[in-house]
Amino acid sequence: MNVRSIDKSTWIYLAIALLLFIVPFIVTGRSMQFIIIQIFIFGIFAMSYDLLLGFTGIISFGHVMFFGIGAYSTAVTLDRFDATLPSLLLGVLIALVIAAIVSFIVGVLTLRLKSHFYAMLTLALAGLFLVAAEKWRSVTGGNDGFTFRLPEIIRDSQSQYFLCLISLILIFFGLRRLTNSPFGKVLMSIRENEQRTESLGYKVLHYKVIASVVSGVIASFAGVLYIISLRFVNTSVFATDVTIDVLLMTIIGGVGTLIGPIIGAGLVEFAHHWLSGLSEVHWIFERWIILYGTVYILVVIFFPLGIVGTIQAKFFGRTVTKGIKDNSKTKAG
Amino acid sequence: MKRNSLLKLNQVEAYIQQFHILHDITFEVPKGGVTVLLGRNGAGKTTTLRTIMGLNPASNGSIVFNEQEISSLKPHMIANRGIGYVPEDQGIFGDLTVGENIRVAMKKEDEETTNRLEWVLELFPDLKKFWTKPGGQLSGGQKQMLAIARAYVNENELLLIDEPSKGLAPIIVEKVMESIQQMKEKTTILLVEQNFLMASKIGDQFYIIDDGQTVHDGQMTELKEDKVLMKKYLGIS
Amino acid sequence: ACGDEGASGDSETIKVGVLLSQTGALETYGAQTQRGFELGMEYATDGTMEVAGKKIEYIFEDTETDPTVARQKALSLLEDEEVDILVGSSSSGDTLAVTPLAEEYETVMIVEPAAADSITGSEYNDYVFRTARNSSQDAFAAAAAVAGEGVKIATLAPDYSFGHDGAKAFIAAAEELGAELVLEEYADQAATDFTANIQKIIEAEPDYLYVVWSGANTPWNQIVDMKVQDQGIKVTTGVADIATLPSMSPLVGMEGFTLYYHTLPDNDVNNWLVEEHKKKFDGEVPDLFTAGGMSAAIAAVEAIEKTDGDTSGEALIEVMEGMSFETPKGTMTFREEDHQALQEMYSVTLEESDEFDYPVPVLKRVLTPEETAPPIMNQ
Amino acid sequence: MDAILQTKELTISFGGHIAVDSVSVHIPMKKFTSIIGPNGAGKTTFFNLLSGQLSPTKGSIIYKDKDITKHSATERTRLGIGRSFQITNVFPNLTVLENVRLAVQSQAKVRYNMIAHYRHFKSLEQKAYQLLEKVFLQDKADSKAINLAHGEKRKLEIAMLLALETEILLLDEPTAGMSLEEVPAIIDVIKHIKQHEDRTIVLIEHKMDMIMDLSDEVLVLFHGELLAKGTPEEIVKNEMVQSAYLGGMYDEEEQFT
Amino acid sequence: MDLIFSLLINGLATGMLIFLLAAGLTLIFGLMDVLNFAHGGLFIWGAYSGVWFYQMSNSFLFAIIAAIVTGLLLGLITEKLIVRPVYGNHVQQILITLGFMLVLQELIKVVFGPDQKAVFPPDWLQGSFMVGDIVIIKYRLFIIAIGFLIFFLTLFILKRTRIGLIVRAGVMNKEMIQSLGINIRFVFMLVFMVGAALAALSGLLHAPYSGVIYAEMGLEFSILAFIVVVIGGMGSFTGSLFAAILVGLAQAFMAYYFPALSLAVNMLLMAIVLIFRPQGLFRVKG
Ligand SMILES: Nc1ncnc2c1ncn2[C@@H]1O[C@H](COP(=O)(O)OP(=O)(O)OP(=O)(O)O)[C@@H](O)[C@H]1O
Ligand SMILES: Nc1ncnc2c1ncn2[C@@H]1O[C@H](COP(=O)(O)OP(=O)(O)OP(=O)(O)O)[C@@H](O)[C@H]1O
Ligand SMILES: [Mg+2]
Ligand SMILES: [Mg+2]
Repeated sequence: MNVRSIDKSTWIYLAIALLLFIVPFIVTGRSMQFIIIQIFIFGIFAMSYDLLLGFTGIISFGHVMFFGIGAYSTAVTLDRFDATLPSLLLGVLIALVIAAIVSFIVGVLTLRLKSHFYAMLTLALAGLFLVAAEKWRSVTGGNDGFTFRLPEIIRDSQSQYFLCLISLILIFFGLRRLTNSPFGKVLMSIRENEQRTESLGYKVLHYKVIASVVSGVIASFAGVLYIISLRFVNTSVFATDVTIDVLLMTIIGGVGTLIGPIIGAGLVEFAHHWLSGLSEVHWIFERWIILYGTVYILVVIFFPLGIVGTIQAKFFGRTVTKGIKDNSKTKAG
Repeated sequence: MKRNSLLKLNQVEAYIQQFHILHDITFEVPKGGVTVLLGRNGAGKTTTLRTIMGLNPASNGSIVFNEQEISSLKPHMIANRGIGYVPEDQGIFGDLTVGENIRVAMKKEDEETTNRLEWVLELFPDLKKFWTKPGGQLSGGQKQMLAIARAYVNENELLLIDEPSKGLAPIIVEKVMESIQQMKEKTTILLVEQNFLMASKIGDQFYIIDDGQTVHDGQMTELKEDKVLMKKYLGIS
Repeated sequence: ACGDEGASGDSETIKVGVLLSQTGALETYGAQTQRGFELGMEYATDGTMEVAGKKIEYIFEDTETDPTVARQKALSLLEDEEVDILVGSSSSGDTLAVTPLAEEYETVMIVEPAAADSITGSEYNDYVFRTARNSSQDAFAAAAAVAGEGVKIATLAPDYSFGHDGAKAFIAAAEELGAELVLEEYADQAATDFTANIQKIIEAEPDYLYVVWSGANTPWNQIVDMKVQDQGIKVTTGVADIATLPSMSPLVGMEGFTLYYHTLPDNDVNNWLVEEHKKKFDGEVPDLFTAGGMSAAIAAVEAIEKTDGDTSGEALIEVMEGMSFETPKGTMTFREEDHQALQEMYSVTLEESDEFDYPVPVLKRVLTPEETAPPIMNQ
Repeated sequence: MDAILQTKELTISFGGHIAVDSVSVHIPMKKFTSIIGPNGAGKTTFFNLLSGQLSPTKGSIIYKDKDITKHSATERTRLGIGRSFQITNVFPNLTVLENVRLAVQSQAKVRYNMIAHYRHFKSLEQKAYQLLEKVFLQDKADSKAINLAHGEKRKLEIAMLLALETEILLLDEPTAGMSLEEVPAIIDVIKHIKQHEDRTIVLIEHKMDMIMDLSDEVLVLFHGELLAKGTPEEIVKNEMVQSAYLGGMYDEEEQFT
Repeated sequence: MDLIFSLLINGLATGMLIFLLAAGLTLIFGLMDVLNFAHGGLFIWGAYSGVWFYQMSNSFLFAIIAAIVTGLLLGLITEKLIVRPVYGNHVQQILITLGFMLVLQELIKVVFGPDQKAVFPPDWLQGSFMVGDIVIIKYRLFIIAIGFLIFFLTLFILKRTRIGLIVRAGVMNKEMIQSLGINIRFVFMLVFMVGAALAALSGLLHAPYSGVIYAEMGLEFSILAFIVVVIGGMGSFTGSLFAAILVGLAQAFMAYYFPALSLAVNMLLMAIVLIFRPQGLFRVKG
């Protein structure tokens, strides 16, 4: 891979981004726009997850906690203050700051644990957030949730579309640079062999915590966008299902690539939309979830490295990693 | 000699992923004695042993063991035909104790096996000492001993040993040599060894592999005399 | 702002969009609503599928019990299908994700069967009407069934919004009637063991234990096994849909309430519903939310008739506020203040039946709409 | 004699088993010290203590007059103690070049830069490539490390260690499993470093001829204790060493590289 | 005193129920290191098929056998079609087993209908009796007994045979274990089937305990099982037993003494255990 080919891919991405700017003038239906907005949002969320899973080699089952923090911070701020831009910005600020603090603490607390234990501890912490949201009913409205008003400028679908698209593009290129930076290379070396990274003179925990904070803040921002698009919040923003969704999107797209999670988000949303739509075509598709599950299975069989990962490996001979260390090898040593 | 060769490879080729690693491996291992594979780093020695074990199946050519074709068999079937394997990276089960590492390898629990076990533990007393220690915590040399011991406890017709002397103290290397010499009365041995001193002492005949091909063969005694050959393939002067 | 065309008064067909759970944990509820709604349309239009001279159509959409999907489906109904009225949905969360859209598109939404108080309470907007009962009405019905001067009551409810809403409302209603609260107990709804909770209840020695429950891990077995009733504590609860009745067989003899069981209401609409339902669905009887779905359809049709085909938000709101209409559950009235339909509830006893291998609710007394009228909570 | 590294009664025990037992040694600056001893004598463990992979139960380590006993592995590398591993320990799914570049990058203190593209640092990549040439691995620069043959991995280890440019190099059996042809070349590399770059080198090896050829001083560990130390010649003659370690093997006439 | 005893015995019963659930996962996840998110699917299939046979035949024993057979068959299918291609790769395991979980859960509704189903213990296990002032529910005693039976049986098998060793060795280094002449694929398949059968059995046993079964219960309970396996120490049967009992008791006592925290009890427990014992309660031993 030389400098030239990188440039080429950047151009391609930019061209796609440009095309996406035109989409809302073609697809004017708000419901379709809403689906695309969801793809952007979950694309952002999934990229943040991939920074952990694909680049640093950490499986977290609790990533939704940052998403939920972003969602609630914004929703509660907008609900408590008037629906103006300043209060939205305040909400976003609160969302990002809390997410940064929480991800820092969670990182320091959990990142010394190994694989499954780490995954389960994050699951537990996210579970505690869910319970907190349920219990702190006076603020969160509990499981029923509450609706709130949005500032005028982002109320209509078009401006939400552009807001999410611009965020996606900026975060994509930002993360792409980050993963291609010397820092990003160290993250990958941690994924490959933590102990060796340490003895090369890198402070592994620092890197992991930084990755966790960056990832947490971005996830929180995805939560902000999500809540803006939904205008309603309830405890489901802390549900494990959401972590599972984002995990699936990341894996389907291909871990360790940044475009993968976005494509994964698109695929999951569209497969979902299309398959659930089938149930109106014929009663046989009433149980479309079976087909939906089958899609996952087929992806693993035909795209073992995820869509993007497998295509890269097949057609560009690029080496894509499995993302997670194969413990069997390291343990045996 | 042809008749009672125990293992016979004929024009074996093998790939690892898309890379053509073995091009033409042809050699015979006669019953009894020690056959040594020599060659520089990356020549394909390890791959040859793995191909015999079925771990990295041959894409072409034949592998005949005891007059039966084994090239299409699964590794465990090959192992059960009576071939033991000491891999290059030792293949210790890191979380299992030394005892468990050996117990998991033992196919039978009869007297014969127990005797062998005792013999092996006498050879490597360290193993006895660390019987309940997880294999992953052993020193490099101790791991090597464990890997060898694990292959010895079963009654095999053929043993494939990949660089046993690597990382062993001279005194232990000597022991290993002794043990191989004792073993070879009952078991045929195919050895990959970089320690030429050791190889030349216990080897009966040798093959040289270079770039995935067998390029030379002969009796060990001849090789020791043939300085030209040694220089050419082994860099020994 | 936008979407004026969605509520246009003079297009040729009138469209109603119905949001419900067709997949996931609440799909049985969704199925009931769907059947009820279809029958209701047929009933209200006398099978013509026409109202005020216009054709009326309806579209069902699956919310999958997921607020995001609910919102997306609602958008597609409002924009792509340009529906004139929304109906739904099976879960309160889904409903709340959609009600702001009703306001935004100035389209009336008839909430059915979501029960959260906040829908017509703190989250109220003018476009929202509800044919479903809310949690407080449940509570009033329950209180009416058991509470009285000096009666000691305890509650057991799942530890989330639904449970808290229900228990709080019940306690308020019961205290109003002179009862005394001795214990308010909440349990993890996903737990399998309720020993600790039941133990506490036994220790509190109430006369009545009111259980608010929904979801599948039922506490009934354990309540009976721990001999709660043997200690002189009477258990009371709402009787839910038919599928849950078998699990309630340990509670035979219990006095409680229900919002619908096909044998309870005595009126023509219900008679029609039961008969048609049996005819259409292979002898099956209508269930809890079938009646609700039908009521929503009747409300929609009657409102449109009253506006003479004008489906704009203002027109509909104007006629619907205070509107009374006949449903399988008797006469319902949309209260002007918060658009909650006041309706009959039923005080029942759970009894064994010869017909079925599960216990059935038998009518003790019809609770009038006024009796169970919940407080107005949208101020 | 200036000691760059010094241990005082360094001890570690693993659940009762004392692997390194009260070892006090001076490692002289810019000299070549070798450590020999039977398998399980505690050589690697001793290295692990020096480089910070393990922390001692007792005793202290002094580097350039500074007590570093409590320092982490990372900090010690940054101070100038680099090591290679006995069991190959590389980044399996990264390319050979990337493996080395990560080490070069650490040495160049380009650690937390998240903004710049890694290719921005051309010199680092070049340096990594040069190091690969030094250990004859340039042909494999673009292979994944996991695909290397055993001997090739060992060379990669050495290249990564060299990249760190630490003042002390701790080499744990660098030539184990390396073919006869390659060993002299690696020895040359090591010699070259010793002579031209003025490094302190500590080597663990079982190949006595190498020890004899390279060392200024030899330390012998036995059951975790320091059994003997001295010049190579003294050590070979030492009877205890003979019986505990060499087992008469080294008396033999025949010697190959 | 009575109260504490009552909480103890009921907590123990819940713990045993959780242990039964986790036992299968201890094999599949703990020992074989497969992140099997379809475990809940095996659990509900065991429950539904067992209950179906129970209602057909009126014999609980017959139902138990049916559940076990269902588990074995499903285990066979799952292992061969779903899990075999993805051993050793957690990322792919998550995706494929989750997909299969959706399929299994939805198929339940196709075969048995979407409604919840009420289930009662067989007559001989119905009801409760008093010891002094304590109420003891018969079915819970039965669960405790079965729990211990399965615990000792499995432990005996693992200790007596080399199976446990072989599986762990196979997970660490598949090639090496094959080179030792062991057909590791077959062993994995067997162990997976047994794990699946345990899951199915626990599904059935769970049914009369909670009184109803429904398709969505699988995922809920499998998370609990994962928690237990991890805090027990990954693959240790004794660990799983202790962890399960700990969870059961914690649930019972928290619900009584700190009801405000009872929603969080599982997660809190796991967080505390992992923060203070990052490797879980028990280290794995053959
Ligand atoms: N997975 C793989 N992918 C690509 N190439 C590989 C892979 N594994 C090994 N090779 C290459 O195959 C060749 C032969 O390797 P092999 O391990 O058989 O060599 P060897 O003779 O045993 O060497 P050594 O003495 O260093 O152990 C080497 O050039 C190596 O780089
Ligand atoms: N992490 C550990 N836990 C427990 N024991 C250990 C650990 N590391 C090493 N040991 C033990 O300490 C002793 C010394 O091991 P060490 O690896 O230092 O030996 P060595 O001298 O390097 O031997 P070799 O030449 O075989 O590599 C051995 O008996 C080993 O089993
Ligand atoms: Mg080799
Ligand atoms: Mg060592």
